[in-house]
Amino acid sequence: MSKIKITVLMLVAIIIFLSALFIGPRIINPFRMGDMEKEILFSIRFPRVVVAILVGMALGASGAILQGVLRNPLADPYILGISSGASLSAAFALLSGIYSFGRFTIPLTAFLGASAVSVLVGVFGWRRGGLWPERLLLAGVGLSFLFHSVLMLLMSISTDEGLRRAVLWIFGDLSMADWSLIPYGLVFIVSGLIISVSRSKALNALILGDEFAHSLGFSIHKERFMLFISMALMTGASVSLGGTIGFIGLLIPHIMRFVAGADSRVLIPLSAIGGGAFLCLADLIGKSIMTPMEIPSGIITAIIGSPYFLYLLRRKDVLSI
Amino acid sequence: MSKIKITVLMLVAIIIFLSALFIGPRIINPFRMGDMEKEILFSIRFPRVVVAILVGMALGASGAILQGVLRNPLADPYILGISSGASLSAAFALLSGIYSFGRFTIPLTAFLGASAVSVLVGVFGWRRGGLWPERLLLAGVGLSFLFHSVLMLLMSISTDEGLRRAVLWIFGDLSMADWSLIPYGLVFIVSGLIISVSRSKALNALILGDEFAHSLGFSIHKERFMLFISMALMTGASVSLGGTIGFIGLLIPHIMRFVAGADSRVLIPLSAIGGGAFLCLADLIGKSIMTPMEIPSGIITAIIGSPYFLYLLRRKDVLSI
Amino acid sequence: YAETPARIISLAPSMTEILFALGLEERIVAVTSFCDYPEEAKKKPKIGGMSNPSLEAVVSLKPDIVLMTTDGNPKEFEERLRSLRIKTYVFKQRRLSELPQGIREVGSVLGVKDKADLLANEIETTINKLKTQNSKLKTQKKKVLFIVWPEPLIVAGPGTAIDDAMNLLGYENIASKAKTTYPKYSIEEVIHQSPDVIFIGKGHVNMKEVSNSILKRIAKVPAVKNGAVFYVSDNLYRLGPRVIKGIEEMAECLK
Amino acid sequence: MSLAFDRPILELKDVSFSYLRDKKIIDNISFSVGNGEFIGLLGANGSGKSTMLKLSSGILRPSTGEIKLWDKDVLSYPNKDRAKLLCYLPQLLDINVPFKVKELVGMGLYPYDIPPHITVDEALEAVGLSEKPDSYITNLSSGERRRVFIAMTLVQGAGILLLDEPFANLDIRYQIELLKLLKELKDKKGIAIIMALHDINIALKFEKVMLIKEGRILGTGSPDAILTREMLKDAFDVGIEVVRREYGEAYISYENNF
Amino acid sequence: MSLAFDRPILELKDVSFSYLRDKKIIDNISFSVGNGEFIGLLGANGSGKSTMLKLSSGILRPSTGEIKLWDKDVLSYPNKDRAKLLCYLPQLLDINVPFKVKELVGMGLYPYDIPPHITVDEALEAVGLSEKPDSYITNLSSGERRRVFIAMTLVQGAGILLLDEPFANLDIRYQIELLKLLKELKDKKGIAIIMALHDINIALKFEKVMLIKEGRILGTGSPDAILTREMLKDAFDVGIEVVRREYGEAYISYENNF
Ligand SMILES: Nc1ncnc2c1ncn2[C@@H]1O[C@H](COP(=O)(O)OP(=O)(O)OP(=O)(O)O)[C@@H](O)[C@H]1O
Ligand SMILES: Nc1ncnc2c1ncn2[C@@H]1O[C@H](COP(=O)(O)OP(=O)(O)OP(=O)(O)O)[C@@H](O)[C@H]1O
Ligand SMILES: [Mg+2]
Ligand SMILES: [Mg+2]
Repeated sequence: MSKIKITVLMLVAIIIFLSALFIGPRIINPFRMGDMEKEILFSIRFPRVVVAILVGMALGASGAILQGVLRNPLADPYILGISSGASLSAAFALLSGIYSFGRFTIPLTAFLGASAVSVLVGVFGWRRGGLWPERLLLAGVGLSFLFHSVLMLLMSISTDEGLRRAVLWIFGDLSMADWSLIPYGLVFIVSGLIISVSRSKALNALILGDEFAHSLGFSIHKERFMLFISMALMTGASVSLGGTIGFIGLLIPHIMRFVAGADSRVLIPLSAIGGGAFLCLADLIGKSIMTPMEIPSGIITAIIGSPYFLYLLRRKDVLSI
Repeated sequence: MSKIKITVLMLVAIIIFLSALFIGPRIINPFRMGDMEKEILFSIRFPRVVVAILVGMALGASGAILQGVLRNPLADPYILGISSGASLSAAFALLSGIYSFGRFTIPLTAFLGASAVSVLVGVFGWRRGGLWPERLLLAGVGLSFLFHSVLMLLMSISTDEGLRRAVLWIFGDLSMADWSLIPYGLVFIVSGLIISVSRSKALNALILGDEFAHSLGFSIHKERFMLFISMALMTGASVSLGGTIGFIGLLIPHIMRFVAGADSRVLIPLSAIGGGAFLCLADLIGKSIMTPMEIPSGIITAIIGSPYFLYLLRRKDVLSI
Repeated sequence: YAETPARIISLAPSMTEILFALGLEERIVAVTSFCDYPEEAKKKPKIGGMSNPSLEAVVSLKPDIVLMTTDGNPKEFEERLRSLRIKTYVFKQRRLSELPQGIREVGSVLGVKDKADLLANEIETTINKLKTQNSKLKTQKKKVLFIVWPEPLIVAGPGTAIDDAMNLLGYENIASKAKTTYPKYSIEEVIHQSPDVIFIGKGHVNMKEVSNSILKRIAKVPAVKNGAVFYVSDNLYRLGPRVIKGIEEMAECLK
Repeated sequence: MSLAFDRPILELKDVSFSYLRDKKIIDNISFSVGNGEFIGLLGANGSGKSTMLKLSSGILRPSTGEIKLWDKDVLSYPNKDRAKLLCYLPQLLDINVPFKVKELVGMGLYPYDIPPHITVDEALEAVGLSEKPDSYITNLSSGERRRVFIAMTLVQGAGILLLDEPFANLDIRYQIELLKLLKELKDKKGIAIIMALHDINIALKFEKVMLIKEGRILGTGSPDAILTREMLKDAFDVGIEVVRREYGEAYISYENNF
Repeated sequence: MSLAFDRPILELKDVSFSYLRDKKIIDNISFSVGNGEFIGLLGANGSGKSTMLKLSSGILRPSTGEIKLWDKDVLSYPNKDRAKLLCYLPQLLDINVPFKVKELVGMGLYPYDIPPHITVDEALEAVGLSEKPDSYITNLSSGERRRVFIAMTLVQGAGILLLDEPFANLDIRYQIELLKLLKELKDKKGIAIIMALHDINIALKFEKVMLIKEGRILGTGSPDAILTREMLKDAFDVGIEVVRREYGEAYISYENNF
């Protein structure tokens, strides 16, 4: 059953992937491509589609992980402040005009910010030799508020131009995707995915509670730590690749849970594939619907995704997590 | 014990209130006021301080209510989409340039938006004759995403002026406070507070679970409905008075729970007084610290509040809700 | 306006520039924190930002008039000032062609009609000169793009002074079909439209470095291939007396 | 009061109920409980004990049939009034919010404006928790938790108590004390009690037991009449027998089961 | 195996533990459990039964003393290895996530790469849930829930089982079946079992019981030796007595308590 669901979703994802490549704002016929078409296909569309898929996968999987680890249906990859930390440090770079790493500057500072916040949340969530869900959650919310408002403070006392830029970056943007960043993103996100899939049994056990998880042979603190790390890797990389993109991390796991149940061994891969396919689709729509303008994909994800989610919610009788 | 805590907090609130009136960005000596001082005191500071207190009280109490009703520590007054609905409809008014109600236009449309969303969340949260926490929560999140992204869409395809104004509205801003709106806000917020305080026993019982609440003589659906209404009244009014102000609704109830325990009969009044005093203080600081620049109070609340919250979190052993 | 206002507060950088150009420096009692041109404007007392100026600060300076624009100042603020019986003037003009008229109106409100007429005429003359120059060249219009910020790609769209300036110079702004003034623009579309000239606003940061990667990505576009990429100052961002300098700067590049 | 003795306090008439469409969990049940009656509700896991108690308390609404509390539909009462007459103690006590013991027990007073029955302190005394009024519920052992909620029920002091396995997790002493306390309430105040339980040895001490199976009543009556080898076999599908000694003691013989 | 019989599987040496600074919940306890031992753990509410089981399973870390599993500190084992040797079934089963029954039971296989013991289906059969593999746990009655987790324990198939009140909420049939099943496991596979329970009538069927009070062991031995009137009085502060009949049956007499 769940094998079938994964396969079907994979097929849908591939179709979306190909459409994003060849349809786009204008259709490219793969068999009759001029120089310009090739250029657009390979240096613009391809990296962008890949980034969309990576970011979507990272967010979907991170959301599924965090909702389980924190045992809270409202958790999403940004709840722990990782994105506000990343935005803050990227904004520092933007506003101060530091540009020493060239085009890597923003992604790099964002990733550093994300990592720093992850460590900080970890420190606050730590007590008696381990991470505790309620602490992680509250600490994350507190830090998130702090960084977010420092960012806002920066923005409100900086020049208007800076404000506009920083806001745009926070809205999430995939248009800057090019090949140079993909290898780094790929490494972090794929390793995050591998860790989390290999830890999906532990996640199931942790959802039952610490006592069960312990009895079933998991080191609760180690597993929680590993899952936290995998989430931080993926979220950090995704924020530095594409900014903050809402909806996917929070609601794709719920949609997948409606569709395929609560078992993390299925839920994590499904949320990853679903997140990737969905972001790719949203980006395709966002750049095609009002050409030559681009609508940020974070906006499109929520505009198409929310009605579907609400429809599922009305239909379903059993709600999860 | 809790009587003492409430009294102490009240005293602190009064001191903050007076400081906000007479200290402000420049000190006004109440015994030697010129015409200009009188003007500043009565038509600028006084209404602003009153709005800050009202909004803060509304948010603090709403947060305490929602965290209990939804049985989720991450709930805040904005989680159900009431603020995004309000912002969206205010933004519609702003963007379309409708100004038929003069300066009431924005608050009025915001309030209408908030009410419409509350009804919608209620409809989605409704099943078999009542409101269900998990449904309310997920429906609210879905609707919140939807409205927020429609707002973002509007902003990204509209003129720049609209963008800036809508963004500011979302950031929350008390500087426009004048006497004309206060009576309306007062009516809604005070009636919300009265309903919620009179329902605080029911909230305690609902936190224990529906079966206990029923057995203790509460109509679970009616009580949930009343609490929901009181929250919607207060949040709607606060959004329309002061836009979206973060931190208070989510973390003031947690801080009060750290300080005074989980009993809603104490928690709701304490969160209200604490929220009011705190927003008043944050606004005072926001307008005094970099005179004549005004830092939006939502930013200040988080910048001072988060470190205190994190400090409490590290100190406390028992965490609530 | 029987008497000429002696204490003026400007709530927008463009207004401040106009005031300085009209020689009203002495009468300005305060400006916003964003007013950074000319250099002397920075020394004036401040009343806060454009979108959230401090009401208290404005009131306590006892201004005779407060100058605002529709481009950046909230309408609610004007209403608040009026309810406190403070006189306001709102500058509603937003297009290049409307600027002279706007300046004349400001001049008459502030009692410096003659000076304002002079300034307005100067601007009008320059605009007309450029217009006639271009009506002579009835050749194929060249395509231009004005990049405001490269990552993500934000360009000057329709309804901006920049767009007006490009039209005036006889060029076609490829972004004029977008729906908003400063749209986020598709890179693919840039390649498709193949602009012949690209302007990049210099802004506050080192724009050469920041824009490196976008230029690399559109390297095959004629503008980049032929080296027709120009960095221009921010003269055109504000609808004030400086726009003329900005247009001339652009015209200079295009020669 | 003598008249009241004949009138049933709680009466179920042809009540049926299903959670999910297809399967009837309660299948056309009728019975009534009079003043001062103390009924032990026995039945296999999943036979519908909890469901029946929830229906009786008005939390669940029957699909067919009606449930009367003092001659009026239980669903028609104003909630506060019903709470003064009837109290339901759930089986699962999963509370994660750190309320204090005394706060929880105090909630038993919520239906009242003036405390009418025993005080919080007396109730805590009765369940042996008078030393822990300020403990957080989340820091108690499961038996202690159960006792907190029993104390809450005592404070609420309703005329009919619906208790869902109140003995679970209680140690032998508090099992005995609870039973004594309940019998006292019944005798002194005419309180009616229905209690789901699994311990047949305790059920033998009851005056009246009800045996249910798959949502139907197998029988109601004295333990002697109901807890026979055959009925137990029917209800639980297990071969056990009640052994009775000459001078009144009775106990379950597990026969060759171990 | 004969050698192993003499070696204790689990051994507690001078173990003490406190949750909050001031109060010792476990107070210098020492005992050991050998292969094939089946111990009933009795004691008043709050006496420390659950705490002792949690300590033994390695979830809690003793403040002083040490706990050995097969001669090595239980805390020193890699978690997976420990899970193959030892399994702990908690007392509170508050799961709100709608896992399916078969998913939950299948989690018992998590410590293993190759399923070594009984299958999920067999375990479901053993606890009488073979008709509900696809039910959501949140839709089960509390006794059924308990059985789901017992099935999970069976699937995990460890050599020592620490069961915290597994009988709570079980009906009489499954109480008997569980006891038979555990005895069979003990006899056939030499599995050791420690089980906290409150039902003294069931404890009488055990070969060995341990009575604790306020974190200290009052006695360990056969029910005959331990469950005397005096010891019960000491442990529970209640006057009850075990009555023994000629041909082997024994039961609790509640005396004049009711
Ligand atoms: N997390 C905790 N924090 C503080 N005290 C605790 C905690 N858990 C248990 N206690 C206290 O420790 C003591 C022993 O608890 P434990 O759960 O071990 O008792 P028990 O013998 O299992 O009781 P029961 O028969 O009720 O299950 C109790 O007094 C309880 O109040
Ligand atoms: N919320 C629910 N949704 C669907 N089915 C349910 C629900 N609650 C209980 N059931 C089913 O209804 C039947 C009766 O459940 P109930 O809880 O009344 O049994 P019980 O007699 O109290 O059992 P126990 O002795 O285990 O407490 C069971 O088969 C159970 O699986
Ligand atoms: Mg039950
Ligand atoms: Mg216990």
